[in-house]
Formats: sequence, C-alpha cells, structure tokens
Amino acid sequence: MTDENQSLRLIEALLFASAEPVEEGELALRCEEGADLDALLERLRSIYANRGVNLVRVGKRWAFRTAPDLAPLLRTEKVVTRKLSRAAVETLAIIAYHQPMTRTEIEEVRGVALSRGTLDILFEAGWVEPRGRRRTPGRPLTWGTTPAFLDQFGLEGLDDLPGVDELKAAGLLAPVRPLLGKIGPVEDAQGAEEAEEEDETHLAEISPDEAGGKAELGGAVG
Amino acid sequence: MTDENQSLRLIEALLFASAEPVEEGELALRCEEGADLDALLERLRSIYANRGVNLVRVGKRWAFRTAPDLAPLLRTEKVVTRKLSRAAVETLAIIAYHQPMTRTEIEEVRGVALSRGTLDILFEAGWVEPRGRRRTPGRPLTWGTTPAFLDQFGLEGLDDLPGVDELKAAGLLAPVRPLLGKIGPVEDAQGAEEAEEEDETHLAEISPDEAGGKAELGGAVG
Amino acid sequence: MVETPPTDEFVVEPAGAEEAFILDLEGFEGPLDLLLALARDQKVDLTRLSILELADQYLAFIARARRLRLEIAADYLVMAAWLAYLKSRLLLPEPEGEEEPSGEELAEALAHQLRRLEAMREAGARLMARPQLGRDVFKRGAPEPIPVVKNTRFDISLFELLSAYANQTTRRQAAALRIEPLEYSSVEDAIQRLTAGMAGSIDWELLLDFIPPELSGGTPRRSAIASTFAAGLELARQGNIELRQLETFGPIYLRNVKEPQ
Repeated sequence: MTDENQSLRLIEALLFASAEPVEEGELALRCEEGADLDALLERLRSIYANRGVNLVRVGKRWAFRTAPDLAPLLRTEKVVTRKLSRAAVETLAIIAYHQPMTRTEIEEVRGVALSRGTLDILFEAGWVEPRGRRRTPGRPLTWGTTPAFLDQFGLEGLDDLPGVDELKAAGLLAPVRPLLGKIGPVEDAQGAEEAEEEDETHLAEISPDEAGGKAELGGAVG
Repeated sequence: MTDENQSLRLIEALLFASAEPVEEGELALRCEEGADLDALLERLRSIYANRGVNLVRVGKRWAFRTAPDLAPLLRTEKVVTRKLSRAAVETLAIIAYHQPMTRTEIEEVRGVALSRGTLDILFEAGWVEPRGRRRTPGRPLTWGTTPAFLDQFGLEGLDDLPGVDELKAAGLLAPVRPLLGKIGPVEDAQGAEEAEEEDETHLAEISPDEAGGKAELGGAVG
Repeated sequence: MVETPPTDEFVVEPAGAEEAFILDLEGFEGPLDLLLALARDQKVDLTRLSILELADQYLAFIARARRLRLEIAADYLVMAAWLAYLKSRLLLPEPEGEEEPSGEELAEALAHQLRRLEAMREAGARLMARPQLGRDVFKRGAPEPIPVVKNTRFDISLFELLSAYANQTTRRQAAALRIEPLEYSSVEDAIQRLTAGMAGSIDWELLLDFIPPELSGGTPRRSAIASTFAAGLELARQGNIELRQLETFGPIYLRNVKEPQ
C-alpha cells in the first residue's frame, strides 16, 4: 500500500514538473516494477477530478491542467483606454442627432466617405446598433444609438442632447463667418487635417469659380 | 461551503498555473470578497502535505513544488549543478544571516578581500540584490537576499534559515563591529576607501614595506 | 624573449616535505581562514580556544613561510604583526588608565571573529545541503499562462461628443451653398408670361401690361421690360404674334397672329 502511494506521489511529481505531457511508457519506467500504471493513473485522475487542477490524458500522454471551468476566473481582465478617432466621434454625434441614419446619409452629412472601421468601432463599443432598413431602393441599413450610449454620456434620453441653439449659446457652435466673393467649403486647417488622417474621398466638391455669382450661407440645420 | 471550495479550487489553479511563486496580494485579489485567504492557503497546504507535490510558502508568496523526498527519483541527468565557490557560499551565508551587509562588512567577517566576481555571481543568480545605502560616511551600498533565494533553498522566510536562532542567541549575528581594526584586506581599493570613511580606530598598523617580503593581494580565489 | 615575471623570484622549488605546505598556503582564504584551520588543530571548542597558543602557531607558520621565502600576501603579514602585538599585550601587565581595549578584550574579539567565520561557514554548508530548486525540488514544468483579456474602453466625454457635432455642423454650414435668386428676369420667364397672358386675346395688347406689376422701378423693372421685349421678338420670330409700334419711342403693341384661313 505504501509502495502504491509512493508510486502515486512520484507520478504526481513527474507530471507536475514536466514541460510536456508525459508518455505512459516513460511513467512506467519510473514506477516500481509490476505497478499497475493504468490503475494508478485512474486513481490519480479521480483524486483530481473535482480539484482546481485536473489530470488529463492527451493521446497516450498525461498532464495536469487547470480545471476548464475556472478559465473565466483565471483570466486577467485589463481595461485599455483608447481615444476615439475624430471621424468616429463625429459619426457618433451625427447618428445621435439624426437617427436613424444610413451610412450614405452619414457620409452626405459629413461630406466625406466613412472609412472602413469607423462604424465598426462604434458598434463594438456598444454605442450604435442597426435599426432596420430604409424603405428605399437598396433597402439600406439604418443606425441608431443604444442605451449604453446614453449611459456613457449620462443622458436620460436623446431629448437631453442639447439642440443647436443651445450649442450656440454654450459657445460650442462657432459663429458663421460670412463669405464674400468666395463660395464653397472653407478649407480650414481642421478640415484639411482630417482629410489627411482619414484618407477619405470627398464625395462632392464645388469649385468656387464654377459656382460663380454671389452666395450666402444657407443656415438651416436639422 | 461551495463558495469556499470554489475559492480553494481557484487558488489551487492559480498557483498550479504559475511556475513562480504567487504573491498573497495577487491571490487575495482573485478570491471572493471576504474570503479568509490564510485559512484557505493553510487548508490547501495540508491537503498537499503528503502528496508528490507540496504547497510551500516563500516569504509572502506561495508555490507548488515537488516533494523534497522525491528528489532522488526526480533528479535527471540534464540538471547541471553549478558548484558555487567556497567564497561565494560563505558570502551568500553572511549576507543571508546578517543582511543588509556592505561589501566591507562581508570582508570583515571573512577577514579577506572579496574577489571581484564573487558578489556578481550571487547577484547574477538572482539570490542577492542591492538594498539601499548605509547612512554612514561614503553611503556604502548594502546587499540582501531576494525572494528567489528563499525559493531556491526552500525557505519560508529568513527566520527559516538553518540555525538562525542559535546563532542569534550566541551573539554571532550582531552587527559587525571591526574591533580588530584593519585586519584583512589592505590593498583592495574599495576596502581601503571604506575603511577610511568609517570612523575606525586602527589598533595596529603595519606598512607592507615594513613587514618586508613581497606582498600580493590575499585574494579569495574561487 | 619573455621576461620572467618578478613574482617568480621568490618561488621556491617545492621539494619533499615542503610541498604540502606550499599547497596549504595557497588553499587558505586569508589569514582568518588560516587561523581557523590552526584553531581546529587545537581540537577544542572555539569558546575554549587558547588565543596565545594560536598566535604562536600562526607566527611559527609565517616564520617558516618566510624562511622558505614564500610569497606571502600582505594580509597574512598584517595579521602576524597584529598577533605579535596581541601576544605582548597578553603577556605584559596591562598599563594603567589606558583607554584602549585590554589584551583579554582583543583576544576575545579575535576569538569571536573566528567563531563567527566558522558559524557562517557551517551555515553556508547547511544552506547548500538543503533541497535546492531545480536540483532536488522542481517547479511546474508547463506553466499555464494566465490569459489577459484586453477590454477596450473608449475615452470620450459628452463635451467631446458635442463639440465634435458642433464642429461638424459649422463645417457643414460652410459647405452648403444657396445661390440668391437673380435680380434679373430671364427671357424664358417672359416668354412663358407672354404666352400665358396672350392666350385667347384677339386684339392688340400693350407690351408693358405684361411686366409683373410687383416689380419696383430701377434695374428689376428695366430688366423685366428688356426681357419681355426680347420675348415678344422671339414669339414674333416664331410667327405666333405680331408686333406694332406707331412712332419712335411710342408704346409697343402685340397681337396674336390670326389663324391662317
């Protein structure tokens, strides 16, 4: 009996210390002459069956492994804080204010094509979700914000989003600069920068010369 | 009860999964709120006490290790035992029992200059490490042992060092006072430097020339 | 030719009985080690060691080494000098009122140092005799890495969201163009107006009656007159109407062309 226990202990130690699963033949070599290896391994397996570590058979080899049900608890969760790209922030804002919006509509509002990952990131973050399809040709998918979006920004509802007038009052909306003799999108530094970082194609461009004549800014904002 | 068993399994798995000792703090983080970690570890230790693998405490860390009595059966050909020099063994023991110790203090205990590589070898092995500076003139660096040292020699802590209590009782671990003055290293630059800085009374001095004959460094040769 | 290093100068050819002695000297790790070895020869407990006897043995050892003109490290010579001094302190009566430690105290200090070195030596041996990791005791051979799951959290405040929207809106406003309605009335408009107005008429009509009455004077009205006149010419060219002016700068009339009979 003591011999058997000693064999059991040896197998235990061998399997523990080995970098690879150990072959049965290898274990047999180390055991006492005439030891019933199969019986020993079965006993060891049952001893560890309900423990945090289990004895598992891998083909003709054996190894200790942490219990599979503990995997979620063994995992270390690490929160990585990242900044959203400007394109993503803008897209999120546009969806929030104008939902439901199709991708094309977002692009029309922004005046630039949406780069590949932008909607994906917002979807993965759990802030936007599909909202059914538009009943127009091609039946494009529309997007809206989620409850998690409201949570993130501490909003009780979409009504809590300040309106354009309130944004203006808060000084967030820059006063519109009158354009004299110049028509078309103003190439401000910000805009230029963004076009670069996003590598987006401008869908529509108006050349000032072509438009000709006198123009004023159309002030209507949704 | 199930919760406790689950905590036990989790600790078991965590410790089993790691080759290196795991800090108690780390384990506490993973346990259920309010779990008695000490009790859990003690229970786990007793469960494994007679197995081929034991749970051992290494300072404030815990690890599974093969049972020491199985050593002859587990020892493999491939284990290369680097034999430490006599000087290195003594130096390690002096640091372990007296820490923190400056190089000069080690030399005083041994009565001979430390040859260049001796501390390096111990440092490289990861068994000793610098422990800040002594607040004496010259601010000499002190050395102490590492957690890896405890792990290497299967010690639970410094209290577990063999014979430490008897040595303490015999007054052999008291701070090193260079009563004999400048005995030992004479030509070692560092030794000389530190001897100067320390406010020692030189009980006897003899110049190498006076002593006659040719002098060389009484170097401890590993 | 390589010059003989000066150290060789003192090396004595080992001969006979002396050989072991030379090897012994090389084997010692400093004077304290040598003292410890000599003390062991006394075969007594280090606590009952005769320091005087030990000092004699050490001095005799060094004397023999010097007689053989062996290389002797300075450490050993320093110790020899110190032991000679200690011996004199032990043998001569203690001077009165000295602040220096007594001979006994010095002897005890040396004995303590020897005991301490021996203790450390034994401790080192006991440490090495312990089961060592990687030699006698083994760690987990196949550690299982604890997976680290990265949870990305985007860092964005309501302020950032709103300013992004505001910026975007500002840009959109800048991009959306609305051309102001022209002040000039077009010929095409006038043609439509004339055609509509003349429908069903059978008599001469005054051209100026077809100018939109809401137009104030000045450029808009003059532009409207011009375009309406041009429209009349165009319709006449097409053969739909006839034009008539009775005198220079007189009023212009127009009438539908009668259906050819």
